[in-house]
Amino acid sequence: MEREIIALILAGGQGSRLELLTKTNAKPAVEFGGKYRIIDFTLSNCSNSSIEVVGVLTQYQPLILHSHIGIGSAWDLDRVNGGVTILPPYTEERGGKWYSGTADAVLKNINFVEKYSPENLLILSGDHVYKMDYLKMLKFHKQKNADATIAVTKVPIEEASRFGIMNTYEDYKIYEFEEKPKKPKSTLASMGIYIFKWDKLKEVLMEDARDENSSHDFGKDIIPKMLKKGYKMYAYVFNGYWKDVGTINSYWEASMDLIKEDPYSPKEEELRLFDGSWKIYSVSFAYPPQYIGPSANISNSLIVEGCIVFGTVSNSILSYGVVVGEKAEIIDSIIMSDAVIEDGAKVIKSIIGPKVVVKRGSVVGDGKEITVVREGEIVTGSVN
Amino acid sequence: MEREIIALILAGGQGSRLELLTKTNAKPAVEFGGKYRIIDFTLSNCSNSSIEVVGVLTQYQPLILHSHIGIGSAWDLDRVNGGVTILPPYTEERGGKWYSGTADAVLKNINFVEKYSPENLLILSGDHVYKMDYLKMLKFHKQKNADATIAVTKVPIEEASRFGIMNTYEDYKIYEFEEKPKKPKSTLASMGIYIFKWDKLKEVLMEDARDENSSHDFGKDIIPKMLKKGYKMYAYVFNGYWKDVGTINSYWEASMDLIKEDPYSPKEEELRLFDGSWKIYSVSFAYPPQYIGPSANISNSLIVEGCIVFGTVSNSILSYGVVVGEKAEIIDSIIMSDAVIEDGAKVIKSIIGPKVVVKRGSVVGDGKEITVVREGEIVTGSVN
Amino acid sequence: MLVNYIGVLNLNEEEGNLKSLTVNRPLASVIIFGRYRVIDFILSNLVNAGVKTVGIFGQTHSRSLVDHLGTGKPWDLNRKNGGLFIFNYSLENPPISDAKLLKNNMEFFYRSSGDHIILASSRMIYKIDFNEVARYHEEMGNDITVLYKKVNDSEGRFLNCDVLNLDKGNEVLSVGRLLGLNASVNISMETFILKKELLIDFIYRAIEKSKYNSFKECIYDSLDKLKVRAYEYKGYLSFINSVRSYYLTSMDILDLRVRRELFFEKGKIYTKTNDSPPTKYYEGCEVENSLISNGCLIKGRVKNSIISRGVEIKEGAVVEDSIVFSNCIIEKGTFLKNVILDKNVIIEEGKRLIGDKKFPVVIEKGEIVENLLRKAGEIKR
Amino acid sequence: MLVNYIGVLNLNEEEGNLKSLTVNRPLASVIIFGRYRVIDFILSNLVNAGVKTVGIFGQTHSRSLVDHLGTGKPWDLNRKNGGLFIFNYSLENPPISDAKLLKNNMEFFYRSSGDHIILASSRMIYKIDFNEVARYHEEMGNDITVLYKKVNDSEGRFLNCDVLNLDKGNEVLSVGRLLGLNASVNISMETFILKKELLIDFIYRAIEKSKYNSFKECIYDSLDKLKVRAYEYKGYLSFINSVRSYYLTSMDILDLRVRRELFFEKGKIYTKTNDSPPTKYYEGCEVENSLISNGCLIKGRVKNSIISRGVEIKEGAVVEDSIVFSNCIIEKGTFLKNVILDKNVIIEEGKRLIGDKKFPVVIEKGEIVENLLRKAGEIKR
Repeated sequence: MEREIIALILAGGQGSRLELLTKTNAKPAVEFGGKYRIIDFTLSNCSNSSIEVVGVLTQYQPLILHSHIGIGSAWDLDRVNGGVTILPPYTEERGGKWYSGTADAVLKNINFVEKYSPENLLILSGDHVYKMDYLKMLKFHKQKNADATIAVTKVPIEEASRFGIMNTYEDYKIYEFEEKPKKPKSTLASMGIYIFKWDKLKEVLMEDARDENSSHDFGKDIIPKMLKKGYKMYAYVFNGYWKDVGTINSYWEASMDLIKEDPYSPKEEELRLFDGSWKIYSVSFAYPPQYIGPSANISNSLIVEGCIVFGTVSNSILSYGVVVGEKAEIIDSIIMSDAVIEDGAKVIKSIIGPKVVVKRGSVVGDGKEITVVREGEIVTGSVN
Repeated sequence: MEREIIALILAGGQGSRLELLTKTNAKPAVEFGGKYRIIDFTLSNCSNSSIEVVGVLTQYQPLILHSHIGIGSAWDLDRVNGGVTILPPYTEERGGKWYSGTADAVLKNINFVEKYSPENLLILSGDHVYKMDYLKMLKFHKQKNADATIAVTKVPIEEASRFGIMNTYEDYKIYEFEEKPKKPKSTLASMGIYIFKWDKLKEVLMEDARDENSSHDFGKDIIPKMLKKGYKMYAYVFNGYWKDVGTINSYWEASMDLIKEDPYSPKEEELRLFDGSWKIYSVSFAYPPQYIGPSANISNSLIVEGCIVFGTVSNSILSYGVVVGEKAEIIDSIIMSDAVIEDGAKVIKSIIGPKVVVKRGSVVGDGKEITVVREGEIVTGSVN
Repeated sequence: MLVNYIGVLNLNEEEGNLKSLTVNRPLASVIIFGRYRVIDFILSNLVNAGVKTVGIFGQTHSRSLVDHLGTGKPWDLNRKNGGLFIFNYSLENPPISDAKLLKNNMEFFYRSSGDHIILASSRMIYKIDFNEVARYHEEMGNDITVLYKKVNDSEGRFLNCDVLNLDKGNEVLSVGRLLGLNASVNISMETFILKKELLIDFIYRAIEKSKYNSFKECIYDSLDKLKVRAYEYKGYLSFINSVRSYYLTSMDILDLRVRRELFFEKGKIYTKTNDSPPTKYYEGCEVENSLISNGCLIKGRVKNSIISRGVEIKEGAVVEDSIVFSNCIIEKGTFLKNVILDKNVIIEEGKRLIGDKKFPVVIEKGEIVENLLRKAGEIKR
Repeated sequence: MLVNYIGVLNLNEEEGNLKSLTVNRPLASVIIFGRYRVIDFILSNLVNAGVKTVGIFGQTHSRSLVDHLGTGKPWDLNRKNGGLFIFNYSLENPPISDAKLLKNNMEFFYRSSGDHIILASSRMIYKIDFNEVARYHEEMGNDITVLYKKVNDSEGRFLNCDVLNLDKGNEVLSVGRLLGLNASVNISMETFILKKELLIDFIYRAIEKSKYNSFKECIYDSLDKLKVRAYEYKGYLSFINSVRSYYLTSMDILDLRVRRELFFEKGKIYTKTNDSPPTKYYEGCEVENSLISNGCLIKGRVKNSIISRGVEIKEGAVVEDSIVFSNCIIEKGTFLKNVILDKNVIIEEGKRLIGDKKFPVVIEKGEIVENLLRKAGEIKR
């Protein structure tokens, strides 16, 4: 059956800039916002956009990611024709090769894509936090009859030199792409979300595979090559909330944004987590409701089922099954699932990994830099 | 949660002895018996034995295998706790390594196993055709308080030198294992099905990993090592039908066995495909019923939904959607899904891969050796 | 794809003439063409066009229909957003109108996302791409689009169907009923496309005036006020409202063109699957021009027949021009011609049953039940 | 694991004293402890012990129960072999006995693989490892094992329960009923283990003699002929048969020991999940000794209370010693004490509702519905 569009989510990267959070877990499967994993946002966007064929390319430490995704029933993506398919690296008759870049990963799964003979291919990342209707982008792509459409978000001009910037004509046709330009000419930053005409992309991917100097990356190689060859490429401006949570800093910032926002905000620039018309789905667990003890003191925080709170929680996010002891304090922090912050312990501006135990009276974080404690650590004394 | 037993199915091998059938498909996903894939037998055995945590280790050309298994709902293995998990190779912080042997593959998935802290681990192959209650084997294993129990089948003494033979005392305690012995002392051939006490196996696996001369294979390395070290090992005699379909010959023989047997046979040595008390499950498709034309002539054959038969079919198996034209003849053959045997074509003692077209009047097979035609080939003229 | 369309199946169908086949089940869940149920065809048409929400309105409490549909998984309708909704009410006396049935479940219409409705019944069997009909509906700016087919009904297979009287632009001028044989008429396929709000409006109006027995009367009464156009369907159409039409429709499937059209063109037909093994053909069996489902054991002779799953036809048995539902056992030396066997029937050794093509013999579900149970105990399938 | 045990839940429970909470639903699907339904506890006990087939027998047509249970997926009971079977019959007048209810669905017992039955009701809330009970049953060679707990019922929470009179070997000598306060009695937990064939035998006998109103009477009448032994359960037990006992049971969950026992020991409690976001606590909120579910927005004050999903408690609102079901909105400046709010209730600005611990105020589902709908339209959750 021919499809108008199918999606591939690039979820295989090591995510080394998330440091301690990705030692034993792939970046897209890192917990976020209390009850989600980062990839839930992209998967929910696919589901809510009625995109029902989604391939997830995995490679690095995928056990948690694979079991999280399953066949996609949490996102309504357990479909008879299509649905979610996990695409790990594999061996062929002449042996196996790991995915060496994002473009290479797509090329190695050409059989999967061709099975659906799609007109267009949507390339997504598994590590962005946003709510986006991809069908609107597809409509724009079709209206422009583009070979490739790149979603962009407007950034402040003073920050533009940290991004890949698209320089476009008035009708958003791209004439130039600059990676981290010193003197940016535009504020349209690439979000790493692409729609390609599949037949065009296939040509370019095959050619790029033969180029020994290429790193086989969409941003670094494929997009510039296509521009150079004169393919018709457009920028699609997205005005909603969007955050690449690929670094510790941006992960922490996005978490704080989530706490700050009005969950029913009518404003497009907020994530609006409580907006039921575009739900973010995730796998649910059999935890009891959260218990808030007699002496607890909670302010401006997001807390989920299974938590038990006796102490103080302020400007923080607690994931499934977190325990906060008597007189413990959690400030400006993210505590991942099943972590225990014992009586009198203090956690400031920190990211505490799953199953961490912060022992009685210990202190994590100094409130200046972000402190990260990796999964399963047992913390005693003082850690910055 | 602690489990008494969980299972791992080794499904990553290239299956090179199945030659043309495994060019673009993993061995366990090769079609068998008309509406099954080989691994369905092992998965159905797990399901019918109430073993609800099953890991499937994949590596070679897994796209069809992965999408076939999905989350296991066909086998009732889409369970909240456990169920089927696909375990492909992956990369870690220091890079990735392919599975280098069956024991190595298990060791690389130690995290998966430990998640369930099982008392016993059942190791299975994905390429055997049989119906077996693993709980009975577990009962034997526990009664003997064995460190390892190996399922064996009795083979004729004249064939014993083709197998791995277990030499046992009267109580089935194994004192010696001989791989393809010239002068076999026993007729108990290993079926490649093992139950290990997990803590014991873990020790041996870790030790074997450090042994540079080891090929990290259960049969070749782990079992002999355990025997040598004096672990308590028993042979469990299985009397039912069992066939390793890892070669073209044995695949063809097993298919012919299936045609020959009485589907409701009370005899244990037959597979009894129609016996509803131990169903073999598979993924079902939306094909219409089979249509048998006015001039068709069918004898002693198994045919499934979606087939259209105008010609002669004798001692053969037709899979989903096969078309047999007017005056075409299929004799002693296996025709895989969506193959078309055009008018007047003749197929004798052959295995025809999926989507093959045997053009009008062509001839495949000479009735002596088994002829194999690989997936998607278009055959004209005469092929042996 | 019709993401903003909601399917509504009205199973409030007259089943009086189907006699014993609908004793235990509504027409919608009668077995047809071996492995299907009648409802599978319209349901597959809807989901093949991308419809993701389908409401099914019936009046009979029907375990067989609910069992068949389940969570809607075979039709890909097991969804968090949208999916399959079954509204089954136990039979009231006198039966309530279909408008009232819809009215009682108004929440379904308000809640489901989508602004257009495809309203259909299950007793019309056809294969269509609803995308094309929807395009016609929207491009022509119709208030209501109704499907029709021009037929030459010399066999009387469309007796009692609604007949559309159309102008040159395919606007519906009036609606009649087919009461006799007729050379060439426009048969209404009981399938309508309209806006959700218009449907809601109709439902309230039908209830208020309480003069309409059925919802479609309400539509027909608005021909002068609304733009009601007909869309011509040119493919295979059959109408099941009697044992005779059921039998004829079943036999149609032995025609290659009908099979190709229903099964292979414009999407697949989905149905609940089970885990039957392949069908085994024994040495000496003779099968000719027949449709056979999985899980059968065939030793005897089958000609011009349709056989459901798990049927056993023993040595020397002859089944001709017949329809056999699942799990029947036809013993040795029997002869069946122009017969319909419902599920789990056993035909004992040597029996002969011969019906007429116009009046086939119908054997009710589970006849000789005790024998069957004994059998089932022995062979455990 | 109890692979050869079948669970049978008899929901033929007296609900008269639960008043408005059971107007729209049977007791089994009343919300409890924030995110659960009453039936989740016994159902989780069964599946945690490895039971793979559960039949649920009720008399009321209950969309709320069917919606909650669905295909049984949250309890891992969506199975091809075994799984969840719901037998729901519309209320007959006079109500039929539970024995008759079982009799009408005899096929379930014949067909399900397994030779032992665990028969239970849902109104007893407890957490048990049925493996231990089954071991006791089999090792002692009992015909019937009945669960009991020794209680000191000074609060009258077990009024109307059956009381077992036991000998030293725990054989049941006779059965009475608790009609007043009592220092120390053996409360029957309405949970029985017996062989399938014995149950079938009982059912037929109960029907034949037609002197029994309920199945358990039939058991009690056989004490002299059969070996009926009681198994002592020592954990938390609560019996819900009135608004008062529902309220007291709910408040029990604020006790750490009860919470630990019910939620964390001997397996988890499974329930249907939805996709609520985390709960947001605003600056200035005050929450104390309360159980809060996901998806709430808390700006006001909550003390000693149990809050279900999607509840909004606005600035200056005070909720004390109360139970709030899902999607309620508590407006600014309200004061609630000893109140039970059913689903979708809105408490308008400034209102005060004060009940008594023994006689809590109960507000029925959806009160002020029109306001709620307006709200839902505005904020679309």
